[in-house]
Amino acid sequence: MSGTRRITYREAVREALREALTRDDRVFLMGEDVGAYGGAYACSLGLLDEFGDDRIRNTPLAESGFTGAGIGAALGGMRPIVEIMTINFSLLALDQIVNNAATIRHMSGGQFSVPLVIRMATGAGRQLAAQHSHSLEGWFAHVPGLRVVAPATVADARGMLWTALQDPDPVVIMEHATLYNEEGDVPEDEDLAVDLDRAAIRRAGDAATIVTYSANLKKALAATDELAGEGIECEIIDLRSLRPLDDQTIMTSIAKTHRAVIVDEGWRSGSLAAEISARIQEQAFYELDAPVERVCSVEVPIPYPQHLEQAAIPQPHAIAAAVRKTLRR
Amino acid sequence: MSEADDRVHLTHEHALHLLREMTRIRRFEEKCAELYSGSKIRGFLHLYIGEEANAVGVMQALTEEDAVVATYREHGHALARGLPMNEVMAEMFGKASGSSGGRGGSMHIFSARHRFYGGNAIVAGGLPLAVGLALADKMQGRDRVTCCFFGEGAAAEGEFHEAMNLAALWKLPVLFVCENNLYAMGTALARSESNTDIRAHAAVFGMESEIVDGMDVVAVEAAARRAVHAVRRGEGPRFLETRTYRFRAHSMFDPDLYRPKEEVEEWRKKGPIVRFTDWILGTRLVHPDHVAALENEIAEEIGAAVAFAEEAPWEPVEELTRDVTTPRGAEVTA
Amino acid sequence: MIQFRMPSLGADMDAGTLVEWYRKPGDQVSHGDIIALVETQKGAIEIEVFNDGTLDRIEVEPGHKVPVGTVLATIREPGEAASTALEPAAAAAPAPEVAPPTAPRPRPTAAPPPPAERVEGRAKVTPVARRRAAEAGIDLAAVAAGPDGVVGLAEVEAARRAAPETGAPAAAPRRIGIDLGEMRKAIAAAMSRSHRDIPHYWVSQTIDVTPLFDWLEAENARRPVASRLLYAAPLAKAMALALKETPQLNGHFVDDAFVPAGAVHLGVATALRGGGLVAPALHEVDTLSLDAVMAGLGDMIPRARSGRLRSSELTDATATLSNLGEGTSDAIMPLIYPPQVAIIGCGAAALRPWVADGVLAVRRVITVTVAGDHRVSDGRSASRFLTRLDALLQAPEAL
Amino acid sequence: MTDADLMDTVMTTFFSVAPDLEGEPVEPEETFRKQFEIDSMDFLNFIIGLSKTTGLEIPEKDYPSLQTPNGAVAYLRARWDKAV
Repeated sequence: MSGTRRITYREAVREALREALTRDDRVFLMGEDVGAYGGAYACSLGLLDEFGDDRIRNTPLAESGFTGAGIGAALGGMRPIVEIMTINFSLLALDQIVNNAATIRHMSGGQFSVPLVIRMATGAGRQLAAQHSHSLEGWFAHVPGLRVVAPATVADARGMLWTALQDPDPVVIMEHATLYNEEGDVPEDEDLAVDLDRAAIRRAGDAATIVTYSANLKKALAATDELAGEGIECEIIDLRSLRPLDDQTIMTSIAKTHRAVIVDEGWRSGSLAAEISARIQEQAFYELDAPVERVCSVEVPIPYPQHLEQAAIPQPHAIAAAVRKTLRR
Repeated sequence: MSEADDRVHLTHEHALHLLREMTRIRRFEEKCAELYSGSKIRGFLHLYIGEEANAVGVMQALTEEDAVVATYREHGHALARGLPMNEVMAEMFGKASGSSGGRGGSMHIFSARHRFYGGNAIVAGGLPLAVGLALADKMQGRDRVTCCFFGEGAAAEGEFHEAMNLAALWKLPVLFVCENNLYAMGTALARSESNTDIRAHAAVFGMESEIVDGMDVVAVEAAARRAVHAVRRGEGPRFLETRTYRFRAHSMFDPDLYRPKEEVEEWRKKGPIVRFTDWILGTRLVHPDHVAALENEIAEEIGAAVAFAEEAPWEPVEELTRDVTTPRGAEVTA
Repeated sequence: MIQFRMPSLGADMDAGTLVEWYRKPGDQVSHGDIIALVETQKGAIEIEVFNDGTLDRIEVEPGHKVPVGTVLATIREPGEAASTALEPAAAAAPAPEVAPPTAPRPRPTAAPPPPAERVEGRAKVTPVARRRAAEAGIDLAAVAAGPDGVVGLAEVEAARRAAPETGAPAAAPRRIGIDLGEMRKAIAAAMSRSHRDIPHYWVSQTIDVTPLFDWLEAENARRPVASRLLYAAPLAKAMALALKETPQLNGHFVDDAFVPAGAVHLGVATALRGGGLVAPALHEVDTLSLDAVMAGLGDMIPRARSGRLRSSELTDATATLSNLGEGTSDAIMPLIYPPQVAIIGCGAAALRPWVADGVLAVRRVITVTVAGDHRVSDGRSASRFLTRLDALLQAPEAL
Repeated sequence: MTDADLMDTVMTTFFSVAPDLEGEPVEPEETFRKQFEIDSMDFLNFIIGLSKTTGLEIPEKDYPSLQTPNGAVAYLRARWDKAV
């Protein structure tokens, strides 16, 4: 490894887009205001001038229409990257994502693949209230035929896009909106591709396993700093891939720690956290020394006032408390 | 392409071809209805009987390079597009030798080698796909047309408007074919659309359009040739509304309570096969012996297709999760 | 990636139970490090690693019995990427210290714990605690619950540590690491095989060890207690030197061929109290000083008794010494431990009438018997070995 | 130091070199070798341990006096008295 450099998550996404557009002329970016505006989160700022409006393709406000067009273009030999402004808006495109992108390979008996990448911003924390702040990643992770990934680090944001574009099947990339301004190190290496098949252990420890993804990784790390002061060393697993889930890494860790805390910004009922908890029970029941704990969002549409919004979503102190609970302290 | 391609050359061979294609679809579906009653075919079965002239007419205007996106009522389109009847019948049975390996059934017939992109059972769900296929062609500078079939019920869906807008906005090579059979399942057009002139939707997006008698195969072919030709010239998308009627109920489960028997009878008299047969016999373009011979050939083909489907293997249940995602290391199909 | 497998620790071993990992994924390991404890028919064996690298992934968790050859863990070679994609940040985090594996067990003094608190007729026992208790033969009813009324792993482990002292009824009445019944089965299997497969011959010679004993007495008189020598030390050293010069007796018979050994790793047959026998190897005895041989024996034999041997000590022996020195038996006709090709048995060192220089005298003598493998050597080799051994024992100061 | 204290010293030392025997009944007049099946290595370690705990140098020629628990106690008592 030839050293690292420090950039923001947003710059990492932009660099990854630029790299993809440069390396493969079948790649194009399509979405609302990705052109002159530069993207709702400024991820594509400047790319219009570099690549032109054919490949930085601004769309009308028609999520289902342009997402479906992305699927069709993928079937037609292109490698489209569809940007959906927020996960809440993606619900308007769910028909195309669930009924077409995820099914065509199967319905056609394997004759057609859909090599499409869909990026969308998710999550709360910016006081954007109840139609711009939700964490519905679990819904997408429910659907066979899709691959769902969530880069939690700047390096993953930089590396995952290219890996996703190499996938012959549709990949949904979940970018938590609070991460775009985060700074982090990325390797100087030319090949930045990230392994999407395996979860990453972001911190090693043996007291308890914290399973999380996306922006909550940062909160989990803050919680473990607090716990380390009490002599509690936790292991943190960053899922990276929400579908498929890397069961092996989770179960191996639990065989060591015997305790699990799952941190998920989705609502508890029917959540990804529920799925992981069920798998732990199925695959590692005899390793458990405490009930599995979950730290999820409170079951309320995300409210506007900051104090209420923060109270609705996972926080480090709640994560630390859940860990202590598994340790019976 | 020359202007001459716009016109239908109704030679003896072509007339016989059109009749054969429509009759193949008709007899195939009649057999399907019988097999459905005998439990060989299950699930939903949406018959195209009465509407054969639309698929057959439009397909005459397309080349092998062009793409077709169809709906769940697509047996006729698949056969007219050239998919082997054996594979289509095996797909109806759900057998491994079916055109989609049996995974799709009646509503999801696909064929990569015929650029036949299904078989879409979400009303209007296929329109954005067609837009994307055309976008890929345009971005890669390929001279191809994507033809998208749907019913008039789709005009009430948001995706219809989104896709029409995108295609017009980006001047994409799409031919939208609205097969207006007057009923969205059991809802008459006037009960679902504030403006029953479907073609008016195309005008909103500045898209050229044409209405054609969907019970007249020659008229459909001629209109399709004009539209495809314009699309191929780079004039952007075209919209073709074919006025047609399905003789059978919406699906096998439908008691057909929503329309008067007299109306059905009235349309049956205008049926595309009977009408075309009368005409080509009357003009002596085709001899009655040819028609009889054609019926025999088709009966044989259908008999063989049923036998093929009967004998085709079931996919082993161990293969259940195949084709959900691409196996690692496999090539991308596109 | 190197696969670290359940080793075969002898001809008679077909499976082992992983008892404890001394290292965890991410830890650096070097050639010779002891990284795990495995329970076998010969007791608990400390398993060494033969590569340098980083422990990558543990495949077999403690408590599982697996066949020889099963991958126990994977070891990343230096420079190889982690399979679990450990991030730089995580890799750089200081790894918690591992408790030294040989630390003596604490001697609990606590009174027997109160029984587990029952909640609605059923104790709250965590799944892993229930599993561990079953494995250790601990009765959960006798395990004290924590302050929250739950029996977890911590409570079961505490009970397990306390069990031998408190005589808890369900605790297995056996010594740590050794199951003598199992060991007897292992010995039976190995010796049956030896007796069936190896065409043995035996050659004996009685050797005057009076000079050795005289020298030892004088030597020990001037040595402090802690550095005194036992008779076994010069005997082992002399055997090793003689074996070095008789390569046909030193090595292994594997796959229908004899593989002579470069070094002399002398297996030292060690009787266990209550029955049982194990013959761990003292490495390169021919190159060690007498003090080093003595120190090696002093370290190894108590470990053999307590069932804490290392894997290489069980597999490396190139020939075995079986010494009855402290009893009263005159001679032993031993059976070879496969795949070795020789074993040397020594009877008790006893005072006997002896003719030296034509004169009858009372001397301390031992009868040494070599059992050899006819597929590899003949009585002549054994005879040459015994002659050389005799000569070496006459000049103990030179050893 | 009473004989009971000395016996405690002797047996604690003995069991520290043969921990697997701890808890077994002790016959004060029987030799260590016979009742505990120890060998010369164990015995040497016992002498080394005794030397360490008591600070006494124990020559090899005295070993026969230390063969039984009572013998060891008497030996230590004699050496102790001499030292005082």
